[in-house]
Amino acid sequence: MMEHVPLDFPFIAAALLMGVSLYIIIFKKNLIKLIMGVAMLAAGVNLFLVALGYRAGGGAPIYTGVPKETMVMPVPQALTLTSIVINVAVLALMLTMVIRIYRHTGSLDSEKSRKLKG
Amino acid sequence: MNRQVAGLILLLVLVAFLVWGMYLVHPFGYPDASDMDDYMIENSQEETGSNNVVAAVLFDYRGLDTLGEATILFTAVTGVLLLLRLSKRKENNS
Amino acid sequence: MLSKIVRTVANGFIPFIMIFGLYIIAHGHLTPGGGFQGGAVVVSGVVMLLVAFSSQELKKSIRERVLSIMESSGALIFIILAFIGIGTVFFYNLLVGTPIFGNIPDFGPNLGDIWTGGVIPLMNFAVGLKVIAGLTAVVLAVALFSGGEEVEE
Amino acid sequence: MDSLIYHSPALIVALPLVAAFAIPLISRAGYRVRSTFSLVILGLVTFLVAVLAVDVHTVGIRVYTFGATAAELALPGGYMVPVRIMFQVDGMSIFMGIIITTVTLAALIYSIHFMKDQTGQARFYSLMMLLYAGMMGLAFTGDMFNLFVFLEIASIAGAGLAAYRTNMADALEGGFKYIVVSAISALMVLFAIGILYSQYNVLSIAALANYMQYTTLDMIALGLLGGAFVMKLAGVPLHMWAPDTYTVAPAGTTPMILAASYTSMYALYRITFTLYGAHIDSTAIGWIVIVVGVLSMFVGVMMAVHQTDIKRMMAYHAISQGGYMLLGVGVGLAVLANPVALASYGRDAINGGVFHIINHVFYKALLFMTAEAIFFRIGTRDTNKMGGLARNMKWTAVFYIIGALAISGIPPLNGFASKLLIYETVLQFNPVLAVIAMFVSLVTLASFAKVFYSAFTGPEMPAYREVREVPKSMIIGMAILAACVIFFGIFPGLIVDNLVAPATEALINQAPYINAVMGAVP
Repeated sequence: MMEHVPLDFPFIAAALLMGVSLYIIIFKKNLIKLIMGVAMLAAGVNLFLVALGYRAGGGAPIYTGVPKETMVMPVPQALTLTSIVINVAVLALMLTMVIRIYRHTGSLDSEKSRKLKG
Repeated sequence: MNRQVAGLILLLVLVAFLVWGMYLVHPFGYPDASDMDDYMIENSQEETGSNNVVAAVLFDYRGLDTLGEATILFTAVTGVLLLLRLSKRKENNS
Repeated sequence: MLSKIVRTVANGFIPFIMIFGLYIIAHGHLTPGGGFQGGAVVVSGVVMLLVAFSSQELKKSIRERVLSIMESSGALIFIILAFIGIGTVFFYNLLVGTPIFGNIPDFGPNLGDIWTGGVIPLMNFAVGLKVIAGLTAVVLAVALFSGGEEVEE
Repeated sequence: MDSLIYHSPALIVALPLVAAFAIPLISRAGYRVRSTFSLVILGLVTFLVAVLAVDVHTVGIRVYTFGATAAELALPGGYMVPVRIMFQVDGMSIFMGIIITTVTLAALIYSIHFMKDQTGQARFYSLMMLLYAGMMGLAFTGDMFNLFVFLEIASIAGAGLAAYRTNMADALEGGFKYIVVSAISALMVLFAIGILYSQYNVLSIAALANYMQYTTLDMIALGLLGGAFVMKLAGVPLHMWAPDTYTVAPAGTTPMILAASYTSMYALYRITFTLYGAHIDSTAIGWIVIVVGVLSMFVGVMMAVHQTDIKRMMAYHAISQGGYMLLGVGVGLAVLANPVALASYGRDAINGGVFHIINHVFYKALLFMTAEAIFFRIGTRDTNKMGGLARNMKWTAVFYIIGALAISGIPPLNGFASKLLIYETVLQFNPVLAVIAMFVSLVTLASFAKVFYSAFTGPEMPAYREVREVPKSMIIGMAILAACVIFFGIFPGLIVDNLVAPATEALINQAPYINAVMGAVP
């Protein structure tokens, strides 16, 4: 407990991912880049979630070969799985809409179409 | 220009929140509490017969979440196919 | 459509990808994996076919109607499996202790027995069916649409 | 019957899901079978909601633990924390359930004729059922992560429906905006859930509330959750998606997306009152809610006045009316820690804010439906191009008048009842706020009167001489809502005592919600 560094690597990585994705979401005008920003935000949150459940020296929570004393927490893994699938679904729908928008306006720039500002 | 400044302020506030939150979260590998997870590790074999505790959590303890997840996938597929549908027969009022 | 080498290799690999995906689905309650992951593996095989062959060609062998039925029935099987426990409570794992996937494993670390888990393996199959059909439909629809065609209702 | 009530929380969410999954299969049998099937399932669910409402109001909070050996068994075998997902239905949840179910029923009936000649009907109905199931799950769930899941179901289904008219670029953009906003806010919620989980290792709202210590991390989580839900309910600094999305959503789905926004408002209240409850500095949080409310009221109505697109105008009014709800509840929240003020006007302020949700959803749904009825017949939403429609669309004009008078707070319609409650109580709290609220109401009346004159009265436009009244099912859908609007306006006391007061009690008093799960365990 004492020897831990105040910020640990997985949390730093999650914060970096989320910070970069927030930058993308706020400043980038290209719709595909916006979607990439959302995907990265999701990746950051998922990394954060799954890192919460780690116990030092633990293994996968599966009884086929691992004793229960050294298992990491299973719930964050289940939550992350759910969240990953949810994000796949969201991204699929977003990309479909962008394809359709591109067919209509011929542009991926959110500034060009009047309503997509903000 | 105004938008850029507002965006920058928003970004800085959010990132400050983020870093602050990450600083306060428990150290990596040493969770504060694990009552719920310990229960699942202890009892998953007995209650669900599944060796894989994550599978037991997904389909038994938190089965409704997985149903919701499957539903979301179904929703997204339905939405995608709805949006890419044949639009030859245009809406009658456009 | 890519070159003949790519097509031949893709054809050769497809059975292995499918079997690996189905293995992941079937062993969801014993090893890492499950319906979603296995389904995604199978669909990755479909995507490989899509890259190797053209979407029009793939459309001939995969009927959209069949995909729609598969997806709906996968989702329905899942929710019906949740419903069978309603004698007790919705989502109750009724099959533990019965002959169908009902064996109770040895407590503690063990080698694993496929006939365990109650409704969990069945739900994994239902979800796998749903994911395979759903993601294939999405991938195919987007490919066809970007190829200039629109999807039938 | 007992076992029906016992399982009703699960069935209310599961049956629409079954319907949604089955509709693509059933649709092969044709248009009539599909409509009947959807209506039958929704009728069944409406019955279950009614039964459950009676049960919750007489017996009290109902807990349904999924997968346990008994539904009330939230704590497995005397263990100290809840492990499984549970639904907790209290006065506030069932209040939202009644709103959502009524609006969905009206919207479904309305859509039957509206959709008759459209493409992609099977998937449209499927998404409607999914949106309904998502909202109901959001209202009933007692688990944070489950709340996130249902939030996403409602968002994705809503976005798919909003973008339904794929031949119009506007529609796609509205849908895209909605899904981006939803995705970002849902990820914020997920991050907050992670923070809460990291500290207490539980996900049940009741258990979290029980262990809540209000550390700095909890404050960050509250900020994230609050920001996310304000974004989803279109509170003013984060409202930019709402006009676009409401404007383009087809037919009966605009009211449903509107209801989805207020389900997010419910989630916001559930978080602030039940999850954080006694721990937060309620005066400060209350003032934040009040400021967001007043801003929404003012900015919304100011933006609405000069709109020429009828649905866009209504969408801005929806933002403005959302401000009233936040104002009422915010005043109640600000005096939550002060028992004297709470008893004298705080409780009534929350009553007003909560009552305004049901009133607003009903009359705004009615207004959106009349706007869609006009669009259905003449193919434009531009008020400048309309004129003399009252001659040929009498029912639509009548329903529009009812809705417009209700939203402007004219007695004896329901908008007056809840607005009066809000004015009276806010006046005691801070007179300036009450004056702003009344001013906004006046502007609302002016704006709707303007549209009425330009659209329905005036000389008959030659182009619209052949316009006919909308089909019967659309009139029935609107009539259901209009009847509710009038009924709630004539008997506000009945509604407040029987529906709103239990909801307010459930918000103010978090102990029953926690005890229903944690029981005797301290």
